[in-house]
This record gives sequence, C-alpha cells and structure tokens, in this order.
Amino acid sequence: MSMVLNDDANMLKDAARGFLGKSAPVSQLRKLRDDGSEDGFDRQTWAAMAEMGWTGVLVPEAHGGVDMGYVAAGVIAEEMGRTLTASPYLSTAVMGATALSRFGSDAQKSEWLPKLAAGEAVTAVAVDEGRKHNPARVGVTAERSGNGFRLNGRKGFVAEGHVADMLIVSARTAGGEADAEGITLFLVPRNAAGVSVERADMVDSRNSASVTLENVDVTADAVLGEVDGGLKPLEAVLDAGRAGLAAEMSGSAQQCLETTADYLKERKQFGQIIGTFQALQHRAAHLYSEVELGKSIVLKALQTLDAAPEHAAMMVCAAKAKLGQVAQLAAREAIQMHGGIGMTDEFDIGFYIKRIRVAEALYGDANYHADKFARMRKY
Amino acid sequence: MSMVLNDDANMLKDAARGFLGKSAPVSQLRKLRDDGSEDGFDRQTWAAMAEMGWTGVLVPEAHGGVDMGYVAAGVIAEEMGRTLTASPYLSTAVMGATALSRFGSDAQKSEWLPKLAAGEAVTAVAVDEGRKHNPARVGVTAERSGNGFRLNGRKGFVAEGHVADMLIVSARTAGGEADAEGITLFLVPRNAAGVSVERADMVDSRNSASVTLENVDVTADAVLGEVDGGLKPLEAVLDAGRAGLAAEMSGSAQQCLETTADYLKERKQFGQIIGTFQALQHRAAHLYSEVELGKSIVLKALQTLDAAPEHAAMMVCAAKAKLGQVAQLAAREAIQMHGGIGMTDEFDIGFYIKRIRVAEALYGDANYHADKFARMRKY
Amino acid sequence: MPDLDAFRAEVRDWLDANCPEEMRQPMESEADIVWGGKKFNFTEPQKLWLDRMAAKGWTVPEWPVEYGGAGLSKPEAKVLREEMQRIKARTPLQSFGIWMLGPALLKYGTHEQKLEHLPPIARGEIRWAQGYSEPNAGSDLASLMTKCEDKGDHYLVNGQKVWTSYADRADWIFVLVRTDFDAPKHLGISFILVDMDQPGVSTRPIKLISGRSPFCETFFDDARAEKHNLVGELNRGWDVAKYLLTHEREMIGGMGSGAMRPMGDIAVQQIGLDESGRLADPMLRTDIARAEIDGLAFMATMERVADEAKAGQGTGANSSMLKYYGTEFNKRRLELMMDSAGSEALEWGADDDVARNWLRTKGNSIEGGTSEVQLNIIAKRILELPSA
Amino acid sequence: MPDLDAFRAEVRDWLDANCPEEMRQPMESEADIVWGGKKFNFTEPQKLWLDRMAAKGWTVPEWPVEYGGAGLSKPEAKVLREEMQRIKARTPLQSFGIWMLGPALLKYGTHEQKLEHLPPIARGEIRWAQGYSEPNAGSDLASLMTKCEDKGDHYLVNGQKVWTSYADRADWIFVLVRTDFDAPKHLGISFILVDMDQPGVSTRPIKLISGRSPFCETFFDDARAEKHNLVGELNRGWDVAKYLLTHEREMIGGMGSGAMRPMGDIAVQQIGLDESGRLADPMLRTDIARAEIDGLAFMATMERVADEAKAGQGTGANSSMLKYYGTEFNKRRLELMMDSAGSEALEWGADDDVARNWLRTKGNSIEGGTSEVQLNIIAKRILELPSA
Repeated sequence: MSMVLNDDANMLKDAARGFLGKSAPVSQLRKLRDDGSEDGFDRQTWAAMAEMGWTGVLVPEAHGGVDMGYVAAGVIAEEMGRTLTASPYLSTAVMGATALSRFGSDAQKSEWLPKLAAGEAVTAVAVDEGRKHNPARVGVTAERSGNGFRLNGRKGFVAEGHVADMLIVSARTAGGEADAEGITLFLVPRNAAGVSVERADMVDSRNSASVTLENVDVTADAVLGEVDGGLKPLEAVLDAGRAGLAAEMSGSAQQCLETTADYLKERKQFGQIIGTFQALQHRAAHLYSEVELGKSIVLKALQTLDAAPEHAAMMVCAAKAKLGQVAQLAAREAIQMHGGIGMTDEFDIGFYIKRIRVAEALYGDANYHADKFARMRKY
Repeated sequence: MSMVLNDDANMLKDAARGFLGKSAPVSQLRKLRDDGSEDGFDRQTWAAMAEMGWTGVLVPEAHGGVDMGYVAAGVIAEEMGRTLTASPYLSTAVMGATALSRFGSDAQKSEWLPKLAAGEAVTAVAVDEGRKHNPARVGVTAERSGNGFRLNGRKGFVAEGHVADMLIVSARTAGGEADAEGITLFLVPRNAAGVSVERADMVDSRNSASVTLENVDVTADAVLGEVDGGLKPLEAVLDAGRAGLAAEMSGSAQQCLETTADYLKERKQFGQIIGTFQALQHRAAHLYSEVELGKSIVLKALQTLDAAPEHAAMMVCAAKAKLGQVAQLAAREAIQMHGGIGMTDEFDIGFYIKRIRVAEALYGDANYHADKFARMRKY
Repeated sequence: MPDLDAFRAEVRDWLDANCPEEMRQPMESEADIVWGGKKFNFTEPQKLWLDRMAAKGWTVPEWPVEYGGAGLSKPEAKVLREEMQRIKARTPLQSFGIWMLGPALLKYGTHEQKLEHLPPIARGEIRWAQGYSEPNAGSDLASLMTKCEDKGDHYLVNGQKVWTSYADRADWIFVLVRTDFDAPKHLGISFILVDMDQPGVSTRPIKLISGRSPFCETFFDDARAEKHNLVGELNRGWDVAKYLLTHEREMIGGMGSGAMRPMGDIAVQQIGLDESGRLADPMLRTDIARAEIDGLAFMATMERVADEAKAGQGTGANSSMLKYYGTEFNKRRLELMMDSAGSEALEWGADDDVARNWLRTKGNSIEGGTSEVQLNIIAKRILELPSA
Repeated sequence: MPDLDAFRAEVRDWLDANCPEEMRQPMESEADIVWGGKKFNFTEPQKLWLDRMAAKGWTVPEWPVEYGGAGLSKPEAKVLREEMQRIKARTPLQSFGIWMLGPALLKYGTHEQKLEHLPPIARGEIRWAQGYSEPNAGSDLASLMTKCEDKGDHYLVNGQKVWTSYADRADWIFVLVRTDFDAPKHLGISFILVDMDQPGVSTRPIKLISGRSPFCETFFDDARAEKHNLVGELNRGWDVAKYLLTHEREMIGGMGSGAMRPMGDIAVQQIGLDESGRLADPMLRTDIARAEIDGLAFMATMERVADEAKAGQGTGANSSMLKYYGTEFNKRRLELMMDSAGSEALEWGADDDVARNWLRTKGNSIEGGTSEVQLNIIAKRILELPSA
C-alpha cells in the first residue's frame, strides 16, 4: 500500500485543520480549564464534528456512519493533536465504534452505532485498575446473577468517563486476577443503578474519571463478544485507541516542532536570531527526523488496521512506543528552546507537554509497549 | 575522604605519564601488532615498570611490594589507558596481587607475591566460559582425586593467558552449573600437564587466550581460599580488575577527548576552524562532562576498595558500568569529529575504540553491571 | 584534630538541648522551608529554632561574627552540618540573602554595607529577591535595559525584571541596572540594592505550567535607591553579577541530588517486583539503573569538584559543568518518577506532587543560565575551543 | 492492471528458466557481490546470470533500451524486483556506474556520452570509481583543488583524491576537478570522466580500522582526459555533483535496513532466554526492543519518502534526513550486535565478521556527507532556519 494519503484523506486533513484551527484551537482548551467546565469539552464543537461525519468515521454506512477507516480516523486525531482539541472523539468515534462495529451483536449495533455516528451518545472504555496499564489484570468482578451479571469493583483513568452515556467495562467472570482468560466485556449504561463516576482533576485538563461499580446488575445482552473471551476484543479496541493516540501525539509533536522552529526564527539573543546557532539547528533537525519517523510508523499502523486488523498489534505497539518517545522529545525540546517563556502558563507549550504525558500513559506507555513488542518478537 | 589525589599519588601520576608517554606510547602497541609479537607486550617496558615498583603496588611490603593501594594502582592503570600500553599489569599487579595477598595462604603468599612484585611472574584469571561474563556459571570441573583435584574444561577470554606463569582458575567442586555455591579457585601453573593455552587474535591487539584443562592434577595446596566458597574471593579479585579497567577506560576516554579537542582547534572546513562550530562545541562539552563523571566514580570506587574492600562492590559496579558508557561515547565522538582520517588505521583513534570495546566486555559490560547494580539495590 | 572533637561535642550538646522536636522531623513539602522576612508566617517551633540558631551565628556559620555569623572554619562548619544531619535537624533558614547576596556583599561590599544588610539576613528579618533577567535579556543577560539614573542624592530606577523568585514575598531586591547606555554592554551595568517597600516597586506573580507561581515580574516605576546601596564600583556591576551567577549555578546544579529517596525504592513501592524479583516494568528498570549510576557519578563529581576547589585545584568553570549536568539529570530523574508513578501522577494533587515537581524541573536548565550557555562556557573556558 | 499481470507472468517464466540455481542462494558475504569490470573474477554462474540479465536489459531495467536498459516503467521494474525476490535471485550486478554515474549521465550527458559509457556499465564490462573527496576537502567538498587544464585537444589532470571506493579494482573514474581557480569555489568545478588505464593515474589502498581496504587514495599526475568526456558544462560540474550526492545519500542511508536478520533473533540465539522467557540480558533487551521499533519506523519512513517522491510530494532534502538517520541507526545496530555477541566478537574472524562490520559502520556517518552536514541541510532547507 502506498505510504501517501489518498485524495479523500487529504481533503479530510485540510478540512480538519481548517475547522479545528478556527473553531477549536488551544485557546478553547484553556478556556474550558479556566472556566472550570463540567463537561470538559465543548458540545457545540462536538455537534459540528458530528455534522462533518467525524463521529461516524468508523461506523458502517448501514448504521449511519461514513465508514472511512482508520487512516481517516487517524488523520482527524492527528489534527486534534495539533490543536489539543478536547472531545470524546477517541473514546467514542474510535474506540466505541471499533468495539461495537467489530464485536457487537446485531442488537447492540442497531442500538448504539447510529447514536454514535450522530454524536448523540458518548462511550468510554473502563479498563485500568492500577497506576500502570495492564489490561489482563482485572479485579472488577462480574458474577452470574439470575439471567445476567452483577458487577463490583473500581476502574480508574477512564477517559471521558464522567460524560459517557455508556461504559465498556472489562470484568472478571472466571480465573485469577492476572489471567488472560476469564475476562468479559460489558456495556454498562452510566446511569445504571450502582454506577458512580468521579471526575479527576487531570494535569492535561482533559476528561478522565474513576468509576465505581457497586452491585451493578446487567442482563446477558450487555455482554460484548464472548463470555470469558473478552481480552481479545478488548485488545482490539485498545489498539484502535492506541493508534488514535499515537496519531494525536504525532500531531502534537509536529505542532511543537513547528512552533519551536518559528520561535527560533524570531527570538534574538546576543544580537543574533537564535535559529542561527548551530547547536540549536542540529537539535531541531534531529527532532525533525524523529517526528518524520513518528509520522511514518503511525501511518503504517493505521494502514495495517484498515488492511488486516487481526495482524495490526505489532505495528500499533511500535507506533505507540515510538510516538511516546518522539512526542515527549518534541515537548521537552520545545520548552527548552523557548526558554523562560515556555515555562509560563500563559504560553501554550505547557498544554502540549502535559497532554502528551497523559497520552503517553494512556493504554500503555512507551516502556509498556517496548516490552510487549519484545514479547511478541519472542525475546 | 577527600576526593583529590594526595601528594604521593600525584607524584606517581606524573611519573607514570612521563614514563609511558616516552617509553610505551600507542606506537609501541602498533609495533607489537605489526611485528606479530608473540608475547604481545614489551618485556623491557615490563621490567622498567617492576623497577619503578608498579608490579608491587598492591603487594605488602613484607613480600617485597610497595603496598600503595588501589587508588595508586588505578592511577597507573589510568595512565596506561591514555597510552594503551600493553602489559600484564592488570592481570598480575592488580588481580593476581589482590587474589594472593587477600586470599592466599602464607605459603602461597611467600611463593608468589615476591615474584609478582619483582615482575618475575605473570598471572592470569580464567573465569569466563561463554560469550558473556557470568562468574557464577562455571562448567569447568574439579573432582577430588587422591589428596588433590583433577580439573577438566575450557575457559575463554583469559587476558594474558598465554604469557602467564600461573593461572587462577574457577572450577566447580559442587552444585549445578549456575549455582553460586560450589565454586573453588585454584592456582594452576600454566606449564602443568594437561593445560593448553591458545592465544586469540583480538581486535585490540592485546593478549587474550583460551585455556583448555584436560585431566589437570593439582594438590590441595593449589586451592585459593575455601573449597566450595570460591565465588566471594573471585568477585573480590574481579572487582579489583573491574576497577582497574574502569580506571584504564577513564584514561582512554580522557585521551580521546583531548585529542579530539586539539583536532577541533586545528582542522579547517568551509574556511573555518571546525572547533568554532557550536554543534561540535556542545557535543565536546557534553563529552567533557561525562568524562568528568567517569573520573569521579572511578576515584570513588578505588577509594572504597582501599577503605572498605568488603563494601566496594556497588561502587565498582557503578564505575565499570559508567566507564563503559563514557569511554565508548568518547571513542565514537572522537572518530566522528575526526572525520575520514579517524577511520584510517594509520591514525591512532582506531586503537582506542577497539581497546575500549574489549575493556568494556571484560569482566562484565555496562549492561551486566547496570543489571547487577539493580539487583544489589533490590529492584 | 582534638579541637574539632571538642567542637563537635559542644555542638552536639547544644543541638540536643536547643533543636525543637518538631524541627527534627523530615520536611513534608516545600511549604516547610523557612524563608524568613517581614511577610513570613512562622510556626512557633520554626521561630524558636531560627532565633536560637541565629543567636549562635549558625544560620550563616562561616560569616564573620560582626556580620551575624559565627566565624567558623570550613572544617568546623562541616562538623556543624554533620551534627545537624545526625539528629535530622532542619535547616533553620534558607534564603537568597544567604546563598547569593551575602557572598557577593562579603566580597564586594563596604564595611558599612555589610553591617547594614548582613545581620538582618542572618536573623531572617529581611528576605531578598534577585532582579536579573528581563523580557529581552534572558541568556544574554548583559543586554539588560533597566535604567538607573543619578539624581544627585539618590538613584531613580525604571524598568522591568522577570523571573524574580518570590518577589511578592520579598522585602528588598538586588538589581542589575544599566547606568551607562553608551558603554559596551558589559561595562555599563551596576549592582544596586532596592527597598521594595515603596510605591515605585510592584510585582506580579507569573503562573507557571506547574500551576505554581514561584516567580514574579517586578516593575520599577521611578523607584528610589540610596546612593550608599550601590555595591562595587559604578558601571562594574557585571563583575558582581558574574560572581553571583557562579554561586547560583552551583546551587541549582546541586538541587535534586540531596537526600532524595532512591528512584529504585520508589519504583518498587509503586510498581512492585515480578516473579524473578526484578522491577515489574523491565524497561523502566533499565532506565532507573542507568540513571542511579549516573546519579552516583554526579554526586561523586560534586564532591570532587568541591574538594579540588578547597585544594586550589580544578577550574572554576566546572561550576558550569555541574549546573549543566545537575539540572539535566534532575529533569531526567523526574521523567522517570513520572514513568514510575503512572496514571496516579497525572491528577493534580498536593502542592508539591510529582507532576508539579516534574514540570518545575523543566525550568532548571533555563534559569541561572541555560544548559546551552553552560555548554558554551565549558567549550570556551575549559576546552578552549575558539570562537567563530 | 492486466498488462502488469501479463508482464509478471512473462518475468516469472523467464527467471525460472534463466536464473542459475547458484544465483538463488543467499550471499554468504560481501565477497559474493558482483561488481563487474575488467579486473573482476567471475564465477561461471555469476557470469552466466549477468550476461543473460544484461541481454534482457534487466541489470538496469529502467534505463532506455538504446543505452543497455529495458526501458521499463516504475511499476514494471517493481514487478521485476518482486519476482526476483520471490525466487531469491541475487542482484546480477552492482556498481557505482549503475547507482551514481548512470543517473548523472542520463540527466546531464550528451547522447554520444550515454552511448559510449552506459551500455558497458549495463553489461558489467567497465567498473567505475568516484573521485570526489580530497585530503583538505572533506565535508567542505567544494573546496577541492585537483587541477584540470585545457591543453587544446585534451585536458590534463593533476591532484589527489581520497576515499575513492575500490579504485584499485576500477577501470574508469568520474572526477570532480577545478577548471577555474579564480571563480567562487562552487563555480570553478567541472565533472570529467577519466580512463584509469594510463600511467598518469595510480592508486594506493587505505587500510581502515576494520583491517579492510575498501577505499584508496588516487593520484593524478599529468593524467589525460578527452574533451568529449566532460559531463555537463565547463565550470558547472557542481550541479552534477550535487545531483549525484543525493543519490549517494539515499544509497548509504538505506544501507543496513535491508533484509537483515532481526537483532532480537540474533541475540536470543547468542545469549538465550531467562526463566521468564525474556532475553537473558535485560538491559540489552531494552535497547534492542527500542532499536527494533526505531528500525520499523525508519523503514516505514524510507517507504513513505519514496512514495511521496513518486506522488510528487515531499521535499528532496529528505534524502539528508534518511542519510542522517539511516547511518546513525546502522551504527547503533552494530553496537548492539557487538553487545550481544560479547567476547566472541572480539576476535578477528572472517572478512565480514561482526567486529569488522561494526568498525566499518563508523564511516557511514562520515562518507557521502557527514551527519553534521546532513543536519545542516535539514535545518536550512527543510526547517528554513537562518544562516549566521
């Protein structure tokens, strides 16, 4: 497959950049933070995204989506990374749509996909329970109870948890706490009895929550995929999210690089434009190279998700690991080369380094994925 | 303890630099290589070193040495690292003397230490059996046989093996191949029946050999330390060697840095002295910082070996790991900043990068020691 | 050294008798640091401890007695430090007055200036701020433009400083000002002391990416400075500034190397060990081990550079090396601590949580001379590489 | 694309019938590379395979038929490559003539020059060397001083080149010479073709730190060059040189990314796994995993840059990025292979053992424009940072 965007994807990219730069730039995130917004995202912007079809980018046309695939979904995420636009796009349009369209029953699809495509429902994936990502370590229990299940336990670091209409929850139906077998995925309405969600005050000013499940009763229809066989679909959903995050981080890294290069052309010290200093030139050029590598591996991962999703795990793993390293390098170099002004809250770079840190940790950091990569390669 | 050399050590340093620079510079190693010297070192230089007391630097005065301690031994090794002087100094004056003076019986001391101090005997430590250092993994066997032991097996990467008069060999007297218990150290004359030594053609043009033991009979008097308890003294001997190697690498790194800084002041490209290019300045300055850290940790390790040898393992571990990283960085930067000329055999930098690679691998590379460090720190 | 032993015994007894129990507890956060000054809210034990130590001259033990110190020799001061560490006594007073202005005044000040300003510093009565950087004079500090005019019996100061640490809580400020606009830039600068308690001086905190505001912008709008508060010669303030910057470099470079809990221990507590007894995140384990080794080597280097300085060896420019490596290392350490803490560090917590400290370290390699400036200095002053 | 399918079938049949069995075995070492030229010792299958491929024009499939190629389109050439890979057919011929001089002549040469020089390259009859660098013109290539004088019916060349790859085994050499000593340095350079089979040209191999001698010094002592062998305009040889350097950069940058055995596999074989199924050297495992991920990202980048070039997107200066990253990555890869091989790699072994390859890679970031030069180019041409 050619490693260039086709015309559709290029048009989408231009449209996304135009829209986000105008309607949802970094100042929007700053305002949401400073106003103490309860939603943590702008509903008008979200409605406009739905209008443009972004919320349906991975929803089949039969269910009201535009079904453009992961490359397209990544193009949008990348542009959002440039502007740090806050929205439930990743948790809903990428991960929720992946979960339902690939693993949902006909009934589940019919119920949820049209709402997702229309931007009328938000989903959130509740997977982690400890400080480090580990999808096989599941302590939340789901015990059979009548025709259904009763869920108990606690999930943390749930992106968009408090604004979600429906939670996709991994719970243990069999086996011990770290067993790969015995995990089941459930669709749990956020307003179900026994579900309580508490929003966290995150460093990136984006949405994340902890979710407590106390005797939450769901019917057997709430199971997504097979009972006890939830890890595989969960990993697929996570991989969609990881690829999306990698794309987002790629956009953020590009933006950090470009902002910094522009600053280097402007700022004077010692009577010279600092961009003339060779040491800074070489570091910027090295960063450029790393950012280019990041763009390539993200595109490769997205293309593989489109072409052969069942074989995409390794490329996604490499992409998430690489972008964790690249985006953090970009943010660090951006601050250092900006000097004191980069340290001030007034300047935007701080938003980037903070968001990149959260994106890095979400669904496995670079160390997690490098280790997983090595295990997949059997060493 | 003050982290500066005392007057004695400073005098020794000046004397060593003077002697080695004049009598055993890199050109001596080049000549030994080009002439295909069988000894692999210059016996006249070795005799002069003995004359100056270097071979007795760790030998008690009662046995004819000058007993100046590890800081002094390290000062000599560091200067040898500057000139890449080939000699059995490390295997004999540092490791052999440590083994005998700290763990030898009275008889062993009386027999060997005066010869070591006089430069009349060379020792070599035969420990490794695989491609990576692992002193607890001992496959060479020593079976009880009459009043003594019968040794069988093969050792590799034995520095100075083929010029040694006496080999210090770790062998298994009990336990399985990787057990820490059950290892015993033996003093084996190189000319004992059944010992065959084959010199290897090493990339650094220094001495290293493989040693094959075929039904080698030794008496119980040949045991150094306790039967089955050889790992502890072996580690102490290795730590002396590792600290000596770290000191040597520190000297080599300093020399690489200085040679490179000098070249940067001379070489012109694009009509300018290349030392004016800020990117090179910053890399040289970073290298300087790393080299300084290397000097400090080496001194710390040597001082600890003098003050509390039983607690020196962690500092030695840190020193060997750090100098592996620092010296390799120095060699790599030296070649790159010299450009094409650094790639030619005619120029000396190649000798440094090759020797540093061998020193890095000997008695555990930086990865081995970082892992060991983490284990000692219980993580 | 029998004298030192006697001194040690005396110090030990005195500390035992005089250090309040509360002042022997580890500090829980930066909020426990005693900075002093008119606006500082002391707890009772803090004030007691400060006053007792100040009365002995031990807040600034090596300063002369007449200026509020105890006139201790270096070995004696070391004994005092060791004995304080032994009982885990907190430092009674920290301040820019002690670290920076004090040494500068001791070297460049007149006897009268020392008598006026040093004892209040030693007693924690006056808190000082530093007025160096300006919006257009960051790394290129000497291009500063804050104007200082001679008005006969006093000076008038006009201009703006940035990155003045805690200026909103300080009482006085030492300021680099331009007193000659025609001279080459390094030769028209003076060093002057300004009372902040006047209408012509105002401050505005700068909110940082960490959410904290340890720095201010400080504005001088016809601020008055007394003539006798010019330190050193007129137009030769750059010498004082350079001397002071060296102190600042050493201070910042040494941060983060103190009695920190080892990274490995923290990570084990946070992440746990795997079945083979190794940290459960193998890649992070690699990074931490390498960083801890570098940390040991760096601490050994600080020790060696200090010992060399005492022995009259080494090069003064090594303070640039320490500043460079120390701040870069500190940044690396906090990145690893963020890796180790995982998602729990991504929520804002207490005022000195890991995330805030992580973000704060990003400024370490900018303030007090950027890493790039330190590398320039090493290249030129130590390696003697030529200028373009 | 029915035409391509037909072409593929045709290629497959032909290759099956014509590729000797021996030429389908993996190359055991660099000694198996067929460079051609008058001095080359072919094995019988090598010669047979070369002649058959050359007769089809498939040693240089995209060159025009009249110049020894097959005039294939890019998609057709790709089919040929794929089908050769399918049966693991060796490349029948590699040379600087194919990689470098050929593209330069196709772009800048006259019809006559192409007719004279390209077919012998395509048939492997003439082996070319490259005469660019000089002892005092390394990174600053344009400061070269080899003199070329117009003697009416011919040129006389005098001077010295270094780093001429395998010049001792080459038949002709393309040389950058100075034809105007008064013009600005880039404007007095010409590009000329010189027959090495004459007394005025001599070579001396340079022994490298790896012990191998892939490069020579080449001396021109009143060497004669024909006037019709000047390529491009007189004094405009720098354009040809730059064009060619871009090709060289891409070639060197791409080295080390080919069908290499994965580092992880090699390390497992050499070091083994521990009880938890992980590589027994945990720190090396970390480094290898990170490097393999970077390797994947780099290969994806080579692919993307090539695809963008085909689509008329991207920037030509990206060849500098590929050269920089590719050579630095290759150095890193060989360092890791040395770490993995341990003491067994520290003995000199076969002519292409790990140690020699490790040492050889150190030159990758120097030859064909140093890493520093590539970073300069990226900074200026892509990031558009200003010059001092």
